[in-house]
Amino acid sequence: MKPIATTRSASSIPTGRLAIWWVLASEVVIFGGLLGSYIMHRLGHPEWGETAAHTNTWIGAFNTLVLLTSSLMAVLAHDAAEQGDGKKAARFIGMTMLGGITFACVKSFEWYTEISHGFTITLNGFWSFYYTAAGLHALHVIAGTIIMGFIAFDANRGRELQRVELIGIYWHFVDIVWIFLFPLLYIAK
Amino acid sequence: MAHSSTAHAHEHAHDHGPQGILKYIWSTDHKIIGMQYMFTGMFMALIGGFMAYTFRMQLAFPGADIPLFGVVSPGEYNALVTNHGSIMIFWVAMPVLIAAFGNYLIPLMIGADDMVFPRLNRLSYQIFLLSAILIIASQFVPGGGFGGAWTSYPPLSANPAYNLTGLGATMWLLAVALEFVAFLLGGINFIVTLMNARAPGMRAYDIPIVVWMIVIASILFMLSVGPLMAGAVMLLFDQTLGTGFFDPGTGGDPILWQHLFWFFGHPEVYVVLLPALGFVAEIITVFSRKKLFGYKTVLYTAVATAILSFFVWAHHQFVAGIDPRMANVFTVTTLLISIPIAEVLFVIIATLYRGSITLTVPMLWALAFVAEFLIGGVTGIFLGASGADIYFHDTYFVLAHFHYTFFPIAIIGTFAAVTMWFPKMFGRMMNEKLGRIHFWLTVTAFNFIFIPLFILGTAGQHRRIYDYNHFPQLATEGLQDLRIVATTATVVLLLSQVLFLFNFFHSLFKGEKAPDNPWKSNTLEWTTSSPPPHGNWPPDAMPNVYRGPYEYSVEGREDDYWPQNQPA
Amino acid sequence: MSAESHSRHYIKIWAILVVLLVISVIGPMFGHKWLTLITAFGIACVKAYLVAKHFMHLDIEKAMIRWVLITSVVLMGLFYAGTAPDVMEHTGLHWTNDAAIYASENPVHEPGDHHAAGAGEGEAGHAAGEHGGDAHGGGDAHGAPAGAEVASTAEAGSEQGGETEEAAAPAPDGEVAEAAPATAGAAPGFDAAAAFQSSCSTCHGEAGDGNGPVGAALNPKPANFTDPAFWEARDDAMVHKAIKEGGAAVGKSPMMAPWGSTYDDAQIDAIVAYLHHFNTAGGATTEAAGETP
Amino acid sequence: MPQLFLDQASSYAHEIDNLIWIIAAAVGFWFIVAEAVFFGFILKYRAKPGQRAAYIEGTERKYTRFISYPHMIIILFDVVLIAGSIRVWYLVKQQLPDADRTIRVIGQQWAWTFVHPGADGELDTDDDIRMVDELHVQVGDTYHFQLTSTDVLHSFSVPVFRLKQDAVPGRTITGWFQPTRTGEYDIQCAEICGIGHGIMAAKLFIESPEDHAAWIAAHNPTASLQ
Repeated sequence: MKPIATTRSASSIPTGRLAIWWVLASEVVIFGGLLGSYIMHRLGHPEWGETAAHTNTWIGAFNTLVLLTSSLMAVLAHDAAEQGDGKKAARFIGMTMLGGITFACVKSFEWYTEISHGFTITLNGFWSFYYTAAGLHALHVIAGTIIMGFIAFDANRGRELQRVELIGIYWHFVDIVWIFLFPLLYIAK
Repeated sequence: MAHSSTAHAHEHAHDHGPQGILKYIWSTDHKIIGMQYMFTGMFMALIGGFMAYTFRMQLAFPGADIPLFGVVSPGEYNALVTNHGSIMIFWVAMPVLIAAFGNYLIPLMIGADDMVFPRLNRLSYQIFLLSAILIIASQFVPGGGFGGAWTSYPPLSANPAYNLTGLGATMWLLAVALEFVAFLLGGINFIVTLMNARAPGMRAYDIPIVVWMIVIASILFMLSVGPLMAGAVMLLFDQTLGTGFFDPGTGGDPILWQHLFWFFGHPEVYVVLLPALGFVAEIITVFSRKKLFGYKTVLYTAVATAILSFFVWAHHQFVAGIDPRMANVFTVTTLLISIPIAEVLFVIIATLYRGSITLTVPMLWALAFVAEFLIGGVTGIFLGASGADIYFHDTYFVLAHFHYTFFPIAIIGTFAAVTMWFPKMFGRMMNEKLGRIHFWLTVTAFNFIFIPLFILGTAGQHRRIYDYNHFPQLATEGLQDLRIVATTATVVLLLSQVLFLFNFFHSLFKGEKAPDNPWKSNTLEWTTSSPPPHGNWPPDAMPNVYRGPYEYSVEGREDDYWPQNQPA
Repeated sequence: MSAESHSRHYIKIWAILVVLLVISVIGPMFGHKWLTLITAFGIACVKAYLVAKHFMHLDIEKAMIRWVLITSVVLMGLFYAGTAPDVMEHTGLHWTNDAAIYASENPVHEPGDHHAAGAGEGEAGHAAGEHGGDAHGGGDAHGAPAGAEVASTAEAGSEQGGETEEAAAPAPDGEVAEAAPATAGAAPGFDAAAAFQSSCSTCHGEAGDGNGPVGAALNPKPANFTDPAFWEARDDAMVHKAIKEGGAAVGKSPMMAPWGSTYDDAQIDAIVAYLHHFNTAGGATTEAAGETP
Repeated sequence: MPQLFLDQASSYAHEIDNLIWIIAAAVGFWFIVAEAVFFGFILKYRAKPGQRAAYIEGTERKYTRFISYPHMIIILFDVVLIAGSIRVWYLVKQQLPDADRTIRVIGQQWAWTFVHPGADGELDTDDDIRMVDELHVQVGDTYHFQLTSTDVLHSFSVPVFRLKQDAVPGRTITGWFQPTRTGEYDIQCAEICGIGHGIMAAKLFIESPEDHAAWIAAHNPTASLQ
């Protein structure tokens, strides 16, 4: 039973979307703090470029492609949901989830190879930031994928279709964070 | 937790939610969640108060066997001081001021039946409860509670070999991080509820100032806590995995943590200040029967304070190793931020002008807030000015300053709000005489604690030392007497809280019945029954709003108040 | 706008993003600094703008939302501006960040290479003895430039009595003292001598004679392991308990901190065994020290 | 200006004290005015039967004048205080007069180590005198101190000098002081540094030139190899 409060929209923005934008504002500040600290250290220690060379740019690029494609799927899902087609929206969200899972698998494979070569989190400053930043981002990707599971389940039954747009916005944000993480961690050599 | 107190609300409730005991633990009603926060906050205040009693006794009688605790070892002293600070700020001030009264009052004051996300609201309390349990448990783990100050500067906090409370430090950090998550979730609920769930007809300037203040505080908290969340992850990895973010040995930088912490730290003190200012402004308008002097002034200065609070953080680090040239920038911004705060206090004082003031217990507390907070604000200038801070940094002058701001905020502000909205929350009136005795005991005892500490601070006594006999210049007879005065005043203050607890729990059941609008106030929460039923108003009779919340003593009207929901 | 044009529009945006991705990967290949900067970071900003505009419909969202997001980004810029002068720069007005300078000059790139152990100070010119490695609870000792280990001083401020209790001090461990034999057996791979240097020498002195720098300021004096009477007066179990639960647990000064949360029992046994080597009276071996405490 | 509780034993101690007194005066004035007006209103406008409160929007020029004018003056006061504070801050922390001697101060978990330059006046020579928890300086000389820490944050605090500077592990921070009064004073650690933070006291001996020379001779390691 939803309270009357949730149905009201005094600011003419639907409650769900307004909430997700505030969630994103707090996420920007968290990732901003972490990446800010990383950039400070990175500019202070140009020699990190040498150890950063051991990151595999191709895997990073592929992961970026995976996230961009899953972002496309998310926006198509939102488009379908707007037309009220719950089943089609659920299918597109399924594809987005597939992108998320692929990203996580590629990331774990990448880490496995790097750690086995001895580039652990405690090796030096760069690798500490590398695993912390990429790890926090991967956590957000996994959380997003799990939530999408629930939303796809509901959308398939034509319920709560507006949530498809909300998880889409969250997913695009996670994609934008990766768009900045990719050059910072992989390309700045 | 809250079962006894809300038994009364049960009779009116006709809802179909979980019944019996589960109704209170698993409820999504904003009023019950508000009370859960309040009772948890009050319980944690007792723990924080006990810790203060213990280390104050150690300071007055070094090495003595302290009743109810025993001999305080140096490690335990550090843990007591650290956890007193952390508990009082994160588990007393924030839950009671923002979460308890925010949850309880915001839907009622804007004419909504509940928060926009009731289940998220319940989840935020459950995460908060978990963090409270975690911080209490961290006192009893091997090695004891974390002993590195509530600011937990690395490398002391990052390395168990340095702080000797490795497990306590990690549990402390997890508890604080969980508390941040709880208030992020709660904050989103407050902001979206205010923006979307307002009663029809309630324009931006019709919103009561206390709701504005709590929501501005939530926005301020949300935008400032981010870097510290990232810092907490980095410190957690330093503590557990052995990374070197803040360890100079591997090229890390301890100053980075200080910046991450205080970038959050200073907005944090305004996060707790603004709701208290909101309560005080609300109560003073009601009991002086006068319109708030310059509603827009108060609102815009609150927003100005929130924005400026992001520019001042490094005045905590003048002598902490930052570049001396940066200190000048932060001196200027710090002294500038004193102007909006002075403006808000002047406006609240101006509200009393040509009013008809009745000194009820809530009014006494609100006036005491203004009187005491002026001292706190005024002594901040000494510390904001970098030149004087060279001498005063980390002395008891700093400690007395922030207690003259935190005590009015967290204790006097809370008592003002509790005594003001108790009739609405529990449908009973509190005892007036007991309230006055408790008021005068608490406020006088408070001053007798911290005026001596100002003097001790000026004499060069610095913080977190468990026994001042090691410093001949501080071990003089006169200074030790001041410490004993402060300790006896602390004991008096803590004992007088027994009066309040008796008054509170006795009035819950035996207090005389409270009418719907005992103080003849205009805001919407007084237009429903006390305590309000589930859903606050019958679904078909949700209030509409026709005017601002402060139309008191309007010329030409017979009543000297004009509730917001009465059609013109 | 029919449904198809909607999705075709999104696919078009997606295609642009992929192209931009390819450019941003290839650009830095040429190795020019400014080319890398433009392609990698410039394109990242363009891609972020495209996603925000077309996918998140920020352009048709209410202005207030854009202002909230812009504020949070501006705040991060503000945080960066306030913090960078201290963290990014390695020197400033009257201060030098020796740790950062040292880390820049002796970087750790490969998993193999370690900080040159025992190297002298960064150019800040400390004349101190060997610099301490960070303790991390014993075990892995990265070389660390931080400050100076307090060499055993001739003037240990002996006459400075003062009625302070004894303090145990985990100072960063110096390099392994040569003389002490590595103790075998108790905790394999655990270097008791290094643990003694890092955690005990500040009070008990590097020679174990109880007048380390901090010990000098203590009353009662820290235990003197070179004094045979010390070993006659107590057995290893009591010494173990003193280390594990702190001095107060055995009726001694509470300033002897409990180390149970830093070293486990096997490691403490190794330390106790190591302490015996200080005993000048022919090293009463652990077995012989069976007298009543 | 009268000094605070502690003696002023350094050349800039009186500067800091004067700044504190100026702030006290400026801030005390406004504090008294605000409290007086506040209590005045409470007493004057107590509720009297039949007498109603006034309806004041708070936007009328007539009333807001009484807030905006004081506010302008407060801004002026603030500017004066900022100027005074930056002047003192520049004097103590930003400028560095050339030194007669340089000492090294090393903070470590729970002891201060002072490296005195010894007879030759040069640091890092073999005649340096390393003292624990005892700093011997000559009155009148300008000293530079190189401050560092070996493990955690400490804070080199000498109340009689009105001097405080945190010792950050991994950094060397240089500051200065010039003692102006002989005597024996306290040195404190003003940043929490663990279990022994409470016993990290050190002694400051400000000696006349003769006593200081005698002390150096007595402690010269090469001369007195006992």
